Amino acid sequence: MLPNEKKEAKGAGVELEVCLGGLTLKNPVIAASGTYGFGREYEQYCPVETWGGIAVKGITPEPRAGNPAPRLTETPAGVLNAVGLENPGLEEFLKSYLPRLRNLPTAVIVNISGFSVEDYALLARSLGREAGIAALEVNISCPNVRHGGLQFGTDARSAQEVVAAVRRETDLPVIAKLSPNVTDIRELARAVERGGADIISLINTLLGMSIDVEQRRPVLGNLFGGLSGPAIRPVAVRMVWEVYQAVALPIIGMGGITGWQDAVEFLLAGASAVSIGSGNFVNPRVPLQVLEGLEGYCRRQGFSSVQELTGLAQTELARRTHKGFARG
Amino acid sequence: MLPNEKKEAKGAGVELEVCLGGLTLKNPVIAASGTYGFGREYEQYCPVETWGGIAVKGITPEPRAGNPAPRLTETPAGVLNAVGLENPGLEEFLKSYLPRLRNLPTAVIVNISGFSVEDYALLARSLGREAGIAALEVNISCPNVRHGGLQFGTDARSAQEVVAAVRRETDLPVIAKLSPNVTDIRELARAVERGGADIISLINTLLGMSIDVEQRRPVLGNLFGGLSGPAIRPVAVRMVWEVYQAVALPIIGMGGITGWQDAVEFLLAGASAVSIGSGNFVNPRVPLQVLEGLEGYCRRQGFSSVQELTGLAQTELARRTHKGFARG
Amino acid sequence: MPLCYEEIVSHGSLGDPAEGLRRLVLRGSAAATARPGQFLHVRVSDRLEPLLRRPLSIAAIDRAREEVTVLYRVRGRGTEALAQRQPGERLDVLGPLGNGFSLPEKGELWLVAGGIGIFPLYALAQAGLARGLEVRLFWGGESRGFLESAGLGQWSDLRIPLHLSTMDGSLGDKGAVTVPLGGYLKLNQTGPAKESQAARRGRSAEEARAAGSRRSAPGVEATEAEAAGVEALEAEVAGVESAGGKRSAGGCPAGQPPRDLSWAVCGPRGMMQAVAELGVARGFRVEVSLEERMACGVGACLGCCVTVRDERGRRSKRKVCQDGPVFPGREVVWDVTE
Amino acid sequence: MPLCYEEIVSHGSLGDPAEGLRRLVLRGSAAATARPGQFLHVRVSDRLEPLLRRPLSIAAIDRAREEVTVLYRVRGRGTEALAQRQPGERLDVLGPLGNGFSLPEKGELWLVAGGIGIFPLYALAQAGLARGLEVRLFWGGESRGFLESAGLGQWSDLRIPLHLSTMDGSLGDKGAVTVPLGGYLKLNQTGPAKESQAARRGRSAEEARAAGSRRSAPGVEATEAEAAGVEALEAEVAGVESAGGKRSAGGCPAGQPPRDLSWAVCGPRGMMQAVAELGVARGFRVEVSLEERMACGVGACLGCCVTVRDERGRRSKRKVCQDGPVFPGREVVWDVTE
Ligand SMILES: Cc1cc2nc3c(=O)[nH]c(=O)nc-3n(C[C@H](O)[C@H](O)[C@H](O)COP(=O)(O)OP(=O)(O)OC[C@H]3O[C@@H](n4cnc5c(N)ncnc54)[C@H](O)[C@@H]3O)c2cc1C
Ligand SMILES: Cc1cc2nc3c(=O)[nH]c(=O)nc-3n(C[C@H](O)[C@H](O)[C@H](O)COP(=O)(O)OP(=O)(O)OC[C@H]3O[C@@H](n4cnc5c(N)ncnc54)[C@H](O)[C@@H]3O)c2cc1C
Ligand SMILES: Cc1cc2nc3c(=O)[nH]c(=O)nc-3n(C[C@H](O)[C@H](O)[C@H](O)COP(=O)(O)O)c2cc1C
Ligand SMILES: Cc1cc2nc3c(=O)[nH]c(=O)nc-3n(C[C@H](O)[C@H](O)[C@H](O)COP(=O)(O)O)c2cc1C
Ligand code: FES
Ligand code: FES
Repeated sequence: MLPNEKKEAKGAGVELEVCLGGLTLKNPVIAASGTYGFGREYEQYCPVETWGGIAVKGITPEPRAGNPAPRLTETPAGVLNAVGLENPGLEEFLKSYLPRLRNLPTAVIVNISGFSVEDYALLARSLGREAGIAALEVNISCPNVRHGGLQFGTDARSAQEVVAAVRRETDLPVIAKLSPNVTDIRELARAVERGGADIISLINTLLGMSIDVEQRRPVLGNLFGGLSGPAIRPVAVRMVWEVYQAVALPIIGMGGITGWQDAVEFLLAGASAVSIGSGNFVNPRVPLQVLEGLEGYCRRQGFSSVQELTGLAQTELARRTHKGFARG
Repeated sequence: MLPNEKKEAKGAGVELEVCLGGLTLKNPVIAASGTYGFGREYEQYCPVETWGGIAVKGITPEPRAGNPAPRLTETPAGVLNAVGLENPGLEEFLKSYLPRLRNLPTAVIVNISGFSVEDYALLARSLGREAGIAALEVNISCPNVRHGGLQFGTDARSAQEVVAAVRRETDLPVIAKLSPNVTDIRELARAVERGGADIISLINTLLGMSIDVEQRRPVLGNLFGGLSGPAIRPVAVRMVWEVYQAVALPIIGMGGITGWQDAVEFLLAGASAVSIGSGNFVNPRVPLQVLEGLEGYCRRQGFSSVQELTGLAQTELARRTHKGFARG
Repeated sequence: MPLCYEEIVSHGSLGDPAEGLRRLVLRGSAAATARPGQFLHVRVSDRLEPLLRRPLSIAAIDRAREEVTVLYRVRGRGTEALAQRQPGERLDVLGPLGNGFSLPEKGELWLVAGGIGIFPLYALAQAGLARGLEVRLFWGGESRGFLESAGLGQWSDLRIPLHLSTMDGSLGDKGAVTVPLGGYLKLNQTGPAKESQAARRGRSAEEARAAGSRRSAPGVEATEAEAAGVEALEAEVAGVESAGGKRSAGGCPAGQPPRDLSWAVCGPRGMMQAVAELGVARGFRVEVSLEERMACGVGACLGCCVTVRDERGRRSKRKVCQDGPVFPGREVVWDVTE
Repeated sequence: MPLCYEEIVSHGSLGDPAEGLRRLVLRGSAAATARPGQFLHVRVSDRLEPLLRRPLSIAAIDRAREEVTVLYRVRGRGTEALAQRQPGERLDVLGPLGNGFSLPEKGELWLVAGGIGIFPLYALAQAGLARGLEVRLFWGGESRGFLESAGLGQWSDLRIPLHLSTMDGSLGDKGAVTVPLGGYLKLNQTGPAKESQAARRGRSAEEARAAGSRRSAPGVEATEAEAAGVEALEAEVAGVESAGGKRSAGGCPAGQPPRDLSWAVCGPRGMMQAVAELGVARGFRVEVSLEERMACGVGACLGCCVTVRDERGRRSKRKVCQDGPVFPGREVVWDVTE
């Protein structure tokens, strides 16, 4: 049932490998940071090697206990979470987690978060020396911590600074993960491009909240949380479309993917790869179904490589309408 | 089945009347602009007098044909629309629509849109003279027109200017309707407060898009559209919460209300009234159910007036935690 | 009361389950006022996904039993959810909505359907026959299996002339419904003199069949073209026609289409455009049933608007839900970018 | 294979439909490895709203028939959607997940339940009895109607001592389960000497009943307190106890609770805290089954984390889905703001 097996079975295969700048993935499907632990939690349900890459939970220099419960609640077609960057901290990560991560049969992307530019630099310096890491994903957009986090992600100058600091410390491919909680995502994309990012990933969660009407208080211990899941997909696709127009960097698109059609939507909008987050909660087999569906789609539509899909809805539209890339 | 009948039947009534600055509504439930035509389209399904108010479709100085089809599509728990402000224009509105609107047994709120500050001023001047209008709602946030609209709604200075221009031209209560497509909604709220708004309504739709994977093109004729419905409710509630902290103006909250619990959520977060838009599409009886549910909720929880609910989740939280109004 | 909870009387596959077609019979107040071409706006489930109601045409009306029938294809999330609803449950329905087809006072009524566009036409056929109109069906579908699943048997029972086509040629002409329609029209205009020539040019079997049936009692002799493989068609369709008995043998006044002719057209957009252009050019009264995505269904959201033009070519917008779904073919602006 | 499509063998109301309780029996691979206290993570429907799976405890396990039973209360959108699933359908299920209760090797096992917290305890009772443990149930619920709906009959069939309470006093003691539990404990600690005094202070009927049943064969004589209106309880519950036959009459070593005593506690958070504090203070091995909202169910999202403390009071986080849902009572930090 693995895509590779399928490919052989069906003869003429569709090329699933994608190159995003310096990051080559055997297929374009990545587990989204924070939703897939440290890679193994789901292995009974979905083989680790299924994934093109796995982005592990965001790491900070110091260990963090995260926010008080409740940390999540459901909203219509969405998940609202306020985990608050619970993680073992850099030292423990290097000691107890990274060795096991190195053995995973997939590209390991380490997601990093900080509360100052120095935090990010420290993380990049330290992780940049380690073997077995395919890329660093700079989370400048986590909305669940009271200070830092979101600020970097919503201010173009700070975003650029953070990315530049990471860039200086490592030769690993640098993925800048953008927050959707901004007026103009293109401005942020240009800022991280200037900062030296190799790849842009988006979107992180939308800032939201939910109130328990019987108790007359916010549901989440942290009051606010980040909204993910199918509910946010239209916003995410729009932002991928916009960023594809604004910068030349490859894009990892995410937000609400629960099936291959959703993944194709992101690719056609401009993404070179996609991440699946909340979709795993709904069904751990989503990545398998996405890969199978992607292959079938390419075959039906006559594409020999998934890379051909990237931005196709934009280029075909431009060809059809001469509207070029005008904002809708 | 009308709330009034119920109230009598049950004896001790819950006061549903709400005062929002200069705008008094017999109950806090308003039909959201653009989803309820000119008030009568749904009358076979839900009596017009059910509503505390009805905000009619956005009016521009000149008639507008709107965007090409398809103008809407469904997304998970959401609606993506790109109607593009189709409307008869000011002159025709005054001649053919307003006379009939005056006879509606509810407060009529006229939603106005423009492409320049002068447009808004013109609309306010002209409509401000007319009898039978309870308030003007200044739509600075429609994402479905290529120029204007969204720009005013995402730039604090322009927002203030537009509202101030309207303010100068009319003595009617001025409602400023905010766009959620901004980094900091509080900044916009403060701007329209400075501009002289009496009331703030939010949220308008989130900018989104959907791509037809088989046709490899955006679903909507306009490419982008505005996302509404239950999917966006967590974002809307969060923004009402933030705006309640930022300004002293009464708030009309909306975004994804399909039941009384949702309406209570907005009130507890800080709204003084709520609007129902996409919820009508799902079930035209939503306003009836919301009113009935609101009354029952107040009775069960021991409130004699719905006005007591406004912002209660915030004040109670502040009392409990001494965290005050700290941002989550 | 147009907002109602109709009781699901029966609900199951229509024809071969593999075709994914379903038949839903509802009992309630909708039947009392329903007209052919109107639709119901159905809340498929009480979940918030799928969120919006789905417009579904009224396929048959039984006022005595207070029942309406809806036929649909399981296509996406809305119809999938609907397909799970069980008999005995109540379905939240708005309607009947929309204008419906206008039923001519007299004359001939041609129904032209592509695929599941057939569904709303059945009620119209019934109403037309009840009024004593001459009714004739042109219907193109994917395959014989599709047509049979989608109700060919029931149509046969109406005993009206049927002109069929399939994309795979498994029944009737090979191609879209424009093949039998165009052929039939041309024959009626050009007359028998050119017929053999047309047959020689390889015109469609249906065209040939129509010609054949005009010449003599139907189903007796086959032209060269027909011999190619339309025996099944002959046996079935022409058999229906001859049995129809409503019309003199041959089915159509020779050399000219009937003067008082109305067309009711429903199907994919491209097909409707082609058919409407055929009919409008000849001055027939053509009505098409448009499809647009709908939110409110009652004219309140402007989500379903399409562009129409009046006699002087002036453009304006109409709501498919309220001003339609049926529009005069000549008014429709087919270019979607307008 | 812990990701499976279990077949719905039966699905319907549990007891009085007005209580909104449901019984769901699933056949498939989950039964093979399931342990009491583990849960299934159930995808309630294939729609995107409700989106997330719902954790539901395994209430009974029948390995021979490859069946597990899940009991649940229809509460919100997830359980409403689940309630619509029909026998014969397949349910997408992750699990069995979590650690489950630890089953002591020997000694006495007290089950303490509040409301529907009873559900996961049945499988544990079965397992405990199979191992030859002395099992005793303390259970508080809203009303007699609730307890009867939620499976009182089945518990009676287990023939173990039952100590019941209801909030409305309609069966057993009036109040939460801490009333019979606290009473029973106190009696066992203070001994018979103080008993009449406790009764005079107006202690609960259950407490009195427990005392009574310790003194003599149960259900024979009522104290003053019992006379107040617990005949029904006596008849039912004490009857069960006396019929239980597993233990010597009186049910408990006089003057002291059994030395090798384990508690398994499940119910509302406040109730669990109160019970855990009672038991931990007395040095019993107390296990509580925590509830948190879950997304992944497998330890990947950190959405369900709670704070625990070790012996030295050091705080850390544990995942309810993976490290729990069962935790040692002494480790749990009950203050939610931590
Ligand atoms: C007036 C009217 C009457 C109709 N009558 C019938 C009927 O009798 N029987 C029947 O089977 N169908 C009928 N339809 C179409 C039916 O409403 C749609 O097929 C149905 O809404 C598809 O819903 P879904 O949830 O299954 O698919 P979705 O999941 O909503 O969509 C599946 C695919 O279809 C596309 N799509 C959905 N709705 C439309 C639309 N309205 N126009 C164009 N593309 C669309 C989507 O983009 C998507 O690609 C009618 C439509 C209208 C407007
Ligand atoms: C390990 C575990 C085992 C469980 N076993 C059972 C069982 O055997 N039988 C049973 O009936 N229930 C059980 N539950 C609880 C069950 O999962 C929830 O009642 C159910 O998720 C509620 O879902 P819903 O969709 O009906 O309600 P929702 O619509 O999701 O919520 C209804 C109300 O309940 C609140 N709520 C929902 N989930 C939780 C939660 N996990 N904790 C606290 N509040 C919540 C919501 O805020 C809301 O106010 C268990 C929970 C856990 C964590
Ligand atoms: C529970 C949870 C935890 C998350 N933690 C992180 C994180 O640590 N770092 C990060 O960059 N993104 C984090 N995210 C965001 C996701 O990686 C992803 O950007 C977002 O959820 C949108 O994708 P989805 O809709 O597929 O879930 C988290 C999301 C969820 C739901
Ligand atoms: C079809 C449609 C048309 C709309 N037109 C307008 C408009 O003309 N002016 C306006 O201020 N808001 C307009 N809105 C936004 C709504 O008034 C409302 O702010 C938004 O839909 C969120 O509420 P809801 O989730 O309840 O629909 C429109 C929304 C929809 C769905
Ligand atoms: S669907 Fe709303 S106007 Fe037609
Ligand atoms: S539910 Fe995801 S870690 Fe427990």
